Amino acid sequence: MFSVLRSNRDGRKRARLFSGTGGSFIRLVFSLIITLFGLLLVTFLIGRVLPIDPVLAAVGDRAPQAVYDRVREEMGLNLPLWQQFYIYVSNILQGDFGRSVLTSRPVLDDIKRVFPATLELATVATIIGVALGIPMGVFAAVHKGKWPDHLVRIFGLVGYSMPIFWLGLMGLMIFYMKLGWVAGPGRLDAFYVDFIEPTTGLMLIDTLIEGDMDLFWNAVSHIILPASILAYFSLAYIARMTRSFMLEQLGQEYILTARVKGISETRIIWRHALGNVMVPLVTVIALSYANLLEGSVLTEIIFSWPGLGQYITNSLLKADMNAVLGGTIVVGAVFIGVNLLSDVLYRLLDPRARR
Amino acid sequence: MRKLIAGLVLGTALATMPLSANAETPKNALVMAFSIDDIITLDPAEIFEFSGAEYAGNTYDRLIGFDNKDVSKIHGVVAESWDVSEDGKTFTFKIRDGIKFASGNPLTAEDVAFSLQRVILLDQSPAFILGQFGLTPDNVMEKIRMTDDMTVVMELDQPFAPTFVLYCLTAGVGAVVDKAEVMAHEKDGDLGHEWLRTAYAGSGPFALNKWTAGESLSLTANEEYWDGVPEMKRVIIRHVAEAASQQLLLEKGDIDIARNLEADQIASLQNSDTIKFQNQPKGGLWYLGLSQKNEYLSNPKVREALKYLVDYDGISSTILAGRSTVHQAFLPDGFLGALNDNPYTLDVEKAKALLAEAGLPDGFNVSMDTRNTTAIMGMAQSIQATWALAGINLEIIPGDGGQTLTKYRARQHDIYIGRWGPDYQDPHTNASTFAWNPDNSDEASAKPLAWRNAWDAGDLTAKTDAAILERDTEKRVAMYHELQRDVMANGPFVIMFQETEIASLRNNVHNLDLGPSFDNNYYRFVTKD
Amino acid sequence: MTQDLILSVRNLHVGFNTAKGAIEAVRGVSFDLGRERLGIVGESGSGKSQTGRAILGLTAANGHIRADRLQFHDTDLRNLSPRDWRKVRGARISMIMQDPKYSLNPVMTVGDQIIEAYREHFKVNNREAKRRAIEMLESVKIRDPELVFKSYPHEVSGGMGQRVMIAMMLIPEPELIIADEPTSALDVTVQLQVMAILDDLVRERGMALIFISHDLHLVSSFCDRVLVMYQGRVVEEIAASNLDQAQHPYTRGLLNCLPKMDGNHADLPVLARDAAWETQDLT
Amino acid sequence: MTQTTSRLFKPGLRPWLTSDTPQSRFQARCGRAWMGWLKLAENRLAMVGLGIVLSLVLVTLLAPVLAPYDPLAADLTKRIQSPNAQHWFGTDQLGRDILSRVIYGAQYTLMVVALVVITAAPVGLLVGTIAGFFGGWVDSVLMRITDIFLAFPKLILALAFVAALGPGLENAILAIALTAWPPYARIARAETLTVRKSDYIYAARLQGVSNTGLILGHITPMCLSSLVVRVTLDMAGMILIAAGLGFLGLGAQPPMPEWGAMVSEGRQFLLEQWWVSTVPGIAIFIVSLGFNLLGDGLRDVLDPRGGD
Amino acid sequence: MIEIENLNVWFGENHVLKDVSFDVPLNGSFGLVGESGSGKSTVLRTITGLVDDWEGRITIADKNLGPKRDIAFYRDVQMVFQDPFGSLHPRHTIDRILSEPVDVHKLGNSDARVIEALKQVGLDNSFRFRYPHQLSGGQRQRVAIARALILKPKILLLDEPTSALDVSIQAEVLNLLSALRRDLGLTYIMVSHDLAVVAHMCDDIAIMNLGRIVERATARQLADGHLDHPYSQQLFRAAAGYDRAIIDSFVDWD
Repeated sequence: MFSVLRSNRDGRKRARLFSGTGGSFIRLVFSLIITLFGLLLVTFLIGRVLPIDPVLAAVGDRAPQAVYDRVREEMGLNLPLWQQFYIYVSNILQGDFGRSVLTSRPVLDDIKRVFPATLELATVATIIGVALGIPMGVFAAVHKGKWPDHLVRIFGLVGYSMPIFWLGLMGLMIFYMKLGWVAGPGRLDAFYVDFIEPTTGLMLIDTLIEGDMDLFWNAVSHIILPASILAYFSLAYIARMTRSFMLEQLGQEYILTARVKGISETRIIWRHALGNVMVPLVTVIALSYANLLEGSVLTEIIFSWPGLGQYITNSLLKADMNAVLGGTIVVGAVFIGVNLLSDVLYRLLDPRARR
Repeated sequence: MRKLIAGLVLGTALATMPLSANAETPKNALVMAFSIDDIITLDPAEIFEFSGAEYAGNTYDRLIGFDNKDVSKIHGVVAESWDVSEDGKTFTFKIRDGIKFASGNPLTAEDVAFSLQRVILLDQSPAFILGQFGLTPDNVMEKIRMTDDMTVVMELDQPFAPTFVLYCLTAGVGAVVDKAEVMAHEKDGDLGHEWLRTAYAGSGPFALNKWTAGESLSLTANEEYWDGVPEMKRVIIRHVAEAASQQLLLEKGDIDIARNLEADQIASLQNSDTIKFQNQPKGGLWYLGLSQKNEYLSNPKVREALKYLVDYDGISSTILAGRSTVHQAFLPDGFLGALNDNPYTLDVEKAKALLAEAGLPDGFNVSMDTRNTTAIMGMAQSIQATWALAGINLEIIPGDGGQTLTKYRARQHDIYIGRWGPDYQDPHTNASTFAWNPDNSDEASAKPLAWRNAWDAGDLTAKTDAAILERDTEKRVAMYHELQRDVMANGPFVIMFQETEIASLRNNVHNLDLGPSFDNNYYRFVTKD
Repeated sequence: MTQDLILSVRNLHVGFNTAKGAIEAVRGVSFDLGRERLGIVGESGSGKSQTGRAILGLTAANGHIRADRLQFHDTDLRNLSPRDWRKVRGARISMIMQDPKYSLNPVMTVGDQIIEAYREHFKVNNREAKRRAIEMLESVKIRDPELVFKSYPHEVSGGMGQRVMIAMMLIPEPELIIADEPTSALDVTVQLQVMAILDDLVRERGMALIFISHDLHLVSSFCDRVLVMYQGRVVEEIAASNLDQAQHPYTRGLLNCLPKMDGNHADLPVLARDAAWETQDLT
Repeated sequence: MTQTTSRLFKPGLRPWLTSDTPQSRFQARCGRAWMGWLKLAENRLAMVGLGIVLSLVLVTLLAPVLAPYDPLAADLTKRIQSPNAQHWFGTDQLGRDILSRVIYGAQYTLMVVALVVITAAPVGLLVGTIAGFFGGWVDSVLMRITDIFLAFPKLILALAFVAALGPGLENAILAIALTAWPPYARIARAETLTVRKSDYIYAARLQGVSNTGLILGHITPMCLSSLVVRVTLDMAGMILIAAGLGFLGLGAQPPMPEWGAMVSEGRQFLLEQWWVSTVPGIAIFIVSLGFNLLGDGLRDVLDPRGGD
Repeated sequence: MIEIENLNVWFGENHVLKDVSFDVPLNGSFGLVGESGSGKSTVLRTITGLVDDWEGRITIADKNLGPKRDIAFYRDVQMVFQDPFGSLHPRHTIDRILSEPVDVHKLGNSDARVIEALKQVGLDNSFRFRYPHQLSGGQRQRVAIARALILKPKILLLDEPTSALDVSIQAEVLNLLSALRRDLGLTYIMVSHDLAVVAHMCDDIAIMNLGRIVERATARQLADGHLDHPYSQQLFRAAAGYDRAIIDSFVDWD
């Protein structure tokens, strides 16, 4: 009988290489790069299989064949696919996202213009959603099974179940047209469109920088309706998740501990339970924020909001592939960034996740 | 927590407070909602889009113009007068004195020659309009030249009908750019093209203030305009894609003019006491293109039957209410030689008989590529319904503009429902696409609509070529009449309607000047109470 | 031992409405408590924990309490308003829960949680509260109280966590402590150390203690008096020192079925349950 | 008669269902389902939801009987009539009866829901459980792919897909499925991670159960409940995305009476002739609400933790 | 039957088992005692192949174990877990739980085997189609034992099999385990934190602390309190119950 001594020391060393803080950071960056690259590749391929002629977008329907052929060559569409992709990726690595066919400008400039619009809308919507959603969720959880719970549930479900374009148009008709509480489509009254030189691109901040309170309030009155309508959706989601997290936390032992200590129910709910609810909730909020940051195409169309969603959609429908690729990379990066941010927040809120 | 409550209170306050200021646009500014996301360039040598052309029409002066009320009245704009040589091949233009560019530079013959040469040299989409006269990048420098400070000469390769030449010069390619300004921005010998795509160098009644693609376009009045300073000091055009949003803005008074309201919206606003409408027949034609590659559609009896299967009056009075008139010839009303008789009406029995003659008494299946706009979808669905009466099963394939067009140009459609807009005001513009197809092979270099529908136009091609050389206007008219009748009877086109543009205006807005083409809608005469 | 009566319970019933119908977890429990250490022993489901919770009015929302008498000093614990309960809980009656891993709030520092317990009942400023908290941490024999004060619950061991729990529950100086299986999540030596700390503190401050456990052995060595519960009822009440003379077959069965370190591998005596135990009154 | 059947039914079936000592696998399964049903039945809102969903199925099946008119019959002389005795919900821009179109449209809504569920859910489940179970590079690769799809703007991905395949309801459904699976993969993976380390999986492994057996027989059932709940809750979203694609003209093809397309077509009349767009909008709303209520109820039954 | 020599185990950076060696004869019963974190459960997990990073020698029935356990290994070695609530699949009926190993090993005749296994652990046939949640803790642990037995293994690894049970139930389960060893000639390794339980069940005992075996003793030695290592002595004293005087002498071992 022979006896084999098993040794796995090498494997252990390998494992150690990736186990440290540095290792996990490298892994994170690596996976980010892979994700972005994959995003790029998929988008690129989509662009090539799309049955829309990108040359047509550039030259128009009535251009003579000679012009068409020349532009096609200029756009590099006669090269093999891999070569086009290679050129595209190496350009991006040099910070060149190419030029949009539709706007005749560098894609990066376009994105710098449209992204703040989306960012502003998504941020305001998320703020409203969080400010209302969390208290509603808490309220529902505390009164589980009673009418306030049902009320919040129904309110949330209505938000979940409403076609946004219908809600948007109805909202405009009621609050803008009939009641006149808010301003109409657009980020500012049409007349003001070129009054503001974009510094940050965020209308609410730019108007304040210019110190023009009239314009600021104008911007507020324009953003409030689309943001509220978007917020309704994230609110419904946040309230619902808050409720279920809250119920979970309220059943925990430490809540009993707090009650034993004689602490008021208000403090137990808002300090003890909510403190713990915020931990998983951060991820939920981040996710809904990230989704809003992709740009809500339909809301943007209805409210003439020149945002990222509309930009990418239009570009896609007109086969403006540089713009679509650039926009997608931005959306992907934002998505990943927001997830990272939620990770950081998670660590801040949950001492157990800290090192 | 306290912050949260504060936020809540603020949120509620904001949500309920009437924030919107009293909606009223300033008296000396014109605010307009318009679907302008088709603008991809501001260089007049490249512009070939509807709203882009409208921009150029308001910001650049052209060599020649015509009267919006009566297209046959041609007059000089930048050209004060012109002479045509005996052999009809040389045009001499006398340039108007006293025109100034926005840069302050005076407009001279040098700018005019440069502008025309530039169109040919840049060779962008609209360049063919001048190219028809035998101008190429190689010969243009000698064929178009200035003879003195105020005179430009243009030599043609054939004795074209003068009206043809002059109408071509009323198009966007006739716009005069500021040579000094443009050349100051030249890069790599591009004649300033890259720069001018997003900038301005003209002398028109308005100057570009700012263009934000897909968002807004704003213009300021040229305070030194030679032909009368506009009353509107600013014109702001906001891109509003959704027609319902345009309507809301207009009703609310946040804009003065809405340009893209749909027929039903207009109908619902007919009784409004704050809004009025201005109609202008346009050159655009709605038509069905029937691919001759399709075995059923290549049958002349079938083509004829289909022409009896459209509810012309129904559509034009409902889906396109006020936005079209029935028109079945390929030259729109208002064009030289346009034919205005409309022989076809909805006649299911006749169509059935024709189908039976064609050996298809039970109809057939066919598909139609349809752009997904309200108007086109509406028409398509009505056509679908009437064709079904004759047993023809029409499948609608909806798609975005880019998509349907790509298919159409690649001759992969059965039927394409589309709109054709003339490029310039001469009848040749439509004749050369509906009735002209020198090479019907897939590899052809010229791809007019006849080619797209794989229709061998036969001797019509030669007849079309002959018509532009006919210098006797009356004879020329007769030639076009014949071409139109021929295409109407045999062509692969079911031409249905001529477009009418309707602008919706607030009551206090007057004198918007809408022309027959998309590049002669002028803002310069607009006044507001 | 029961010279001054602190708590008097008569005929306590605790019931729950569940999806499967009504359940009576506690069925007519009665006892009196002075300044002593009373053990409540029973197997899982015997109603021992529910008895402890009922005294603090912490029965779950779907439950209801009924008792002929539930008197804490001069306070009738039946039908107290939430406001009045808050004056009783923590300040006068407190409870130590089973597992510090779950019963401490994971996102608040240990110090904050102790301070919170103190300041809820004493109007003192933060600095004073902190001083008291550190003092309290010292008195539960935590070596580096400043460090533990700033720690989060997951950063301290199970034994340490339970000491924190004791400090937190004792800081407002309640008169009665209910310890519900306070050591069953701990290793045996740590368990004894924690109990020693609790023992010392309760003695020093003259508090009464109800010690709830499933471990008959442990309870009898720790408490003065033991209540043995079975199926929601008290089947035997006995002085801890007399445990070996327990009369009730259930108590005897429980004692017998414990494995012993006597090197004997023979089968253990098995508890033979008698349906009569569930209804029989305590004699 | 009902009385007799119910009397027959009650003593016969109920004890059989609620028996603590079932005699066969079938009885055990039925008993379990019965308990779940009882719990669901307690939730009145969930019952409303179930009622709506069942009505949808019923309307789909009975459309030809229920609809008063041919949903495709256009008549330009009758266009955009307000609700009246002949046309309860009015007529649309081509003079078609809106009630009939809404009734016939139910089947497309049902189709969207059913097809997305049978495509996206299994894919997500498989990817998630495999990634979570094997961990290591398998997990990395699968999760990167999932991330790519998650990071993609959803509507854009769907749009691109529809644009590539051509507009139409089937392609729209495929596109929605394509964007819907990554969250399911995430959920299944998270669930797998918590389950993977549990003793019963370890125990099964010690019985010699293969990896495939573990994933399919042991892990999948544990992921199923949270997935079912999530899918039910998502159904409303799917209907709305399908409607959104319809709004952009890339969903159902005319003259198909798909609700989203109907809302979209009618939106230009929304300000004056509200019913054209609002009636199908309400239909979408009610059905979404039904699925949401049902999903909420199922969550309580299947997923006692209530969390996500 | 079981020989373990110089077993070392790492969890990442943590060296959790240090030179653990012991052997168990055929039909023997070996106990591992220690507090949480002593590494006692890790020994069992390493034997069953759940731990990757180990070195040393494990020999079972004269066969050296390599990195992977083949399916035949599980015919010989089975395990009973601590928590009967966690070790039974909540969505499977008892029938499925018991018949699965029969099916996996293609033993056939699963109905008879399931009924027999249930009988062996003292459960009647009425339990067969219930779900785990319909059973009490003791009944569940019996099912878990039946599952371990259904493959007729030679070795049973017991990971705190009674620590989650009430003492009266514990007695029943311990009696059952003793009887099974006697009747089926099984070999046991039992892990527990309870000195009394191990002393009752096992012939040989090892006391573990911080990944090491600090002392080996027989059941007799344990009963007499003949322990040398101060750690084992402390453990022994603690097991005697609460005695205020002794506690102050306790030392922290970590």
